Amino acid sequence: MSTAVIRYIDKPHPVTGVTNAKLGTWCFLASEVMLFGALFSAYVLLRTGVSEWPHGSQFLNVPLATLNTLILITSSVTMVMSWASLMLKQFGKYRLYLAITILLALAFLVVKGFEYGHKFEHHHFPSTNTFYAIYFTLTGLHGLHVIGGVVVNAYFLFFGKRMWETHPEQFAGRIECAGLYWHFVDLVWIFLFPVLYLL
Amino acid sequence: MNPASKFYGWGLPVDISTHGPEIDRLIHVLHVFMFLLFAGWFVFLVLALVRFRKRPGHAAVYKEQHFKTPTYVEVGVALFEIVLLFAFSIPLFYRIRNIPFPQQDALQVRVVAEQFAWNFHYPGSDGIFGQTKPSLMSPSNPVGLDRNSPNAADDITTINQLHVPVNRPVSVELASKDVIHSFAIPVLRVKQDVIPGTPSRVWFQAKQTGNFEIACAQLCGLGHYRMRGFIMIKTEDEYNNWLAKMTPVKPAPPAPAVTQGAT
Amino acid sequence: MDHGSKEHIERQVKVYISVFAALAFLTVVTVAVSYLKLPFAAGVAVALFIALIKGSLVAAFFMHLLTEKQIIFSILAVTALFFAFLLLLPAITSAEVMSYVS
Amino acid sequence: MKEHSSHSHSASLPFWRKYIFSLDHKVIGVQYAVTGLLFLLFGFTLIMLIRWQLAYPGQPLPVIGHLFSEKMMVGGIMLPEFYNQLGAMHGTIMVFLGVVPLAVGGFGNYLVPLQIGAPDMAFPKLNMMSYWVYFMGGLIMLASFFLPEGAAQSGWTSYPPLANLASSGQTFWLLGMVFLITSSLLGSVNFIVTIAQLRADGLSFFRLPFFVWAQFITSFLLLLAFPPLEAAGVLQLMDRLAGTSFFMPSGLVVAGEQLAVSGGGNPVLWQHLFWFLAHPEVYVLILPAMGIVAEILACNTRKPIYGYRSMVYSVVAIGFLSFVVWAHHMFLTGMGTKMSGFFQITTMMISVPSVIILTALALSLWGGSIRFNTPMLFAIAFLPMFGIGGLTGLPLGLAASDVHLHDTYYVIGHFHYVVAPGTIFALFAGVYHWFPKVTGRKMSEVLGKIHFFFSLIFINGVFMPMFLMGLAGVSRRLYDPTQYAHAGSTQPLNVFVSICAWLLALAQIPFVLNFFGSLIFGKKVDRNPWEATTLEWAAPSPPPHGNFDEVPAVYRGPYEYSVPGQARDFWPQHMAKEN
Repeated sequence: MSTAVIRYIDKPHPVTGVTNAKLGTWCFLASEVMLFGALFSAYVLLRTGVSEWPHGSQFLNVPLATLNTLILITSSVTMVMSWASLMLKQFGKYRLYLAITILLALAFLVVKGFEYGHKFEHHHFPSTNTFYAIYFTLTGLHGLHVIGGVVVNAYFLFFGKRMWETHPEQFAGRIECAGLYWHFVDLVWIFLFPVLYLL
Repeated sequence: MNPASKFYGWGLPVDISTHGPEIDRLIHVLHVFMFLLFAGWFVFLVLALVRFRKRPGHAAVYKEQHFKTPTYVEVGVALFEIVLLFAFSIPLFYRIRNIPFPQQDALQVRVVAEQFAWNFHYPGSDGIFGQTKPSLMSPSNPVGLDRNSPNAADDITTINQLHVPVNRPVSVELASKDVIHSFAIPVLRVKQDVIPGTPSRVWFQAKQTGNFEIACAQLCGLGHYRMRGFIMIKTEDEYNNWLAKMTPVKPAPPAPAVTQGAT
Repeated sequence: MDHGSKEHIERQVKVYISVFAALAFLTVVTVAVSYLKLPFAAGVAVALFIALIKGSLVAAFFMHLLTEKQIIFSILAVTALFFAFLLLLPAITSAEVMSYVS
Repeated sequence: MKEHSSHSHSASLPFWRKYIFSLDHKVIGVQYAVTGLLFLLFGFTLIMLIRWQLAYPGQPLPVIGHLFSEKMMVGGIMLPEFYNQLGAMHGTIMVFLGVVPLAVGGFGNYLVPLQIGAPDMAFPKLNMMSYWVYFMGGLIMLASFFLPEGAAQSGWTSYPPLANLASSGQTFWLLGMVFLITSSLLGSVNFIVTIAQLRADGLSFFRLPFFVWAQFITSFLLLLAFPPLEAAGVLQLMDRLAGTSFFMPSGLVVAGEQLAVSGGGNPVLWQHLFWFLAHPEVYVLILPAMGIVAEILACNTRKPIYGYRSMVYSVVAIGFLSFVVWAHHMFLTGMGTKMSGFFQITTMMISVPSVIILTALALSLWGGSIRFNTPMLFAIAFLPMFGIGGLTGLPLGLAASDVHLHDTYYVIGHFHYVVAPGTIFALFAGVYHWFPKVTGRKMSEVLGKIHFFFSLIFINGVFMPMFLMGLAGVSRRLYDPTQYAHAGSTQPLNVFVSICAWLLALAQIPFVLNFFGSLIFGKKVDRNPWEATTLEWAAPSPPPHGNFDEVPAVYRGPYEYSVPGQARDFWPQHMAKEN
């Protein structure tokens, strides 16, 4: 049954030059752009629709968010380093970088948790006003994406070895795709940070 | 109370507004166009089906045939659409949206829609609306009029009954208390969504007296189907009499509800 | 296909480190600028401009967009176009408000 | 982790892996199609109940009326709550659980890999997941009927603030939608990658069957238009569950009480986000149908379809333009004249490629040798029916005439002509056409023709009078139209429509009998009963795992019928030499 093989799982397509997984990941990211784009657009619409809008830094903790930005940027670097290590056939280093990425992601979530906790202590909830509503929705949705990234990366960290041994090329492709997703999560934050905290 | 049903039938209801004939003309032109296009096209379809049915001695033609006529028809349709757009619809919609006369010549009325009634608020003889506040809204004061505010003393409110003079422009400001409604008067070719938080405006001028229906055109809840109001188009004298009768002498109890505005 | 070669990757790693430094620097800059209390429009412009640079760096280097294939660009171009359509939405609504006010 | 190895020992897979949690695109396609058909039937049944209330408002529903709970019907008389639930769920189920899963999930899944000569979709596991996520979404929607206050009742459009204030059925609706959207997104990624990467050797983009093109563009629409609705769904969920005010302006007074929300939101925001999806969604409904019709017309006229390239360009143009027409659903929200002008222009622009496709399909008949079998009859009927649907869009797309027709029965007539005798007829055509491929048996022509002629008559009886009612200004979604004088005057039409609707329901019985009967008694056929050219007919009927006996390669365009000098009147894409 040679016909049953799905092509271009590990090798790129000769014309498009990409593997199935990579094309699929980019399509998925395109839809994510539209998801966050719609929310961003909703934010602009709500904000321009009222005369008064609080300055983010009055209500939100800018130093903590700056820290979180740095954490996420660092995790993006470790993610890409983890992929680069795979390309250099250094599986140990790959694991180390991936583990650091996951830890940084968790650190991001912990910091975010502190921020949320602080808000709740002061009785600031999504229902307080439109500013908090959009803040909690956007950061919450972004947080869910971070959690999703942690799950995916943890899966590759703990269950990746066998596939690396049998299908190294396909595995490196998957890490690249996981990386694309992770960088996208970072990219979203890069925009959320100034929009919510600094403007 | 029931408006004479001779105004309504299968198809466009009678039109009694000044801007309505233009809308009707557009609708008629469109339907004639649609009918002609469809009929021509349908004849072609039937012809093709009969002529090219499978039968002994007949075979399909592989070679792609180049037809000129469909291209002309398509270009014609596109041109006609351009005409419709720029000669009819866009300018007409512009006239409908923008009041084509000085604001002060028109009768000003506010409509405050709620589940499931139309409340009408007239500025009274001074022509200026008193203040309204959501906090004052109650069954006896459906628009939340603050009778103590300046200019409010002579304001008139009614429920489900809109009284307007004939042959005079009416400018209606629309607001909603709760959900989205749509203010529709079929005989006046008036329809405008009433969106809470976003006031909107619509105008009309009636050419004929009589009692007609106001409908809600946007699903607004369980009572959507009975959110019926009435527009009473009167002669100028009748209208002035009504106005005089309704105007509170002193800070008066709110206007009596003529129809039951079930909430 | 030299993208997979050892030398290429090792060179890339150096690039990643520089990009990281740039990102960290720009983060500090954007926070610093926010303390300057610029006029609102200028503040928005500067903050979004910096974010755009940072985003481009991430996309170009970490996501390898610099050396990506045509098909990916096509998909992203379509997405960018529709994203622009999405931004029509607030534009329309503010136009509505205008038309009512006037 | 090796998707491709699962096929080689598919024969040894247990039943539940082979037929329930299957990775095979054909099984998943059939699962989608059957679920979609069942939902279509269910959504259709809902409207049959509504038709009683509309024809005979306030009268008890005979025979089955008392079977409903007290919260739905009292003494057989429908309550407005239940009426609104039926209306909202009819729309939702028909669009999101019926037509799209059948057209894209069912036909797309089954046919796209076969037509491009691939063994399966690019991501079989994702494919299975998207079906089960859809299934979950469907279950949530169905479950909402059993909530104490019933299902969603704010229309399929779910406009806030009404939807924000509605009972818990609305929350289920939103959750269900999040599942359905996720499923569609997964599916569309899969389609795009499959079509971009897995085409057989020699199958260039301009040799693709038009159906594949339609699915390709449809996938992009799903991929990029659905996320804004997902965002809107999340925002409405936040409004309902976390007490935010995204769609709630300040100062709301509901039933005499000031609403305890922060306010500051905008109800029109929902409409923008909703229609940003929902207009492209219209094309998601219609493009696969056009694809099916193109396939069947070419096959049964025994000649190439006319203007294949211009059709492809048109379908691409539709894809782009469909993203900039959404606000023509919102002309009466108080939109400025400049903006409405813009959207009227784009709306007229998008009619051009639609007209081109329809014209090309009609011209394809010219010079053919037309076989009038059941799939062909449905496909031919699609043309004038969709034509009426398209033409009646004109008065709605022009803001000035829309002033009178907006939110009336005219709108209902218009989009039902597009979707019911349009898309659903095309889907019926597809079922009759590809049934032999899926089962190895043909459906009965006699029952098929009975099904067709009665459906065609009664469906026009249902929707044609709605234009008159719309012109009369009758609003949509009225529980009791006789409450209004202007709606009451059209009441005889309502009775007529209802009778036609019930007869239409009866006309579906031959289809159901035919469908199940043919599974057992249908005439056995071999792989190419219609003598068609595209690749799916090169595979055995039904195709095994992996689809083809040998990897197909493609040598020519999709519709090489009646080529001069050929012995037979069809020249399949995969045949290297003359046949």
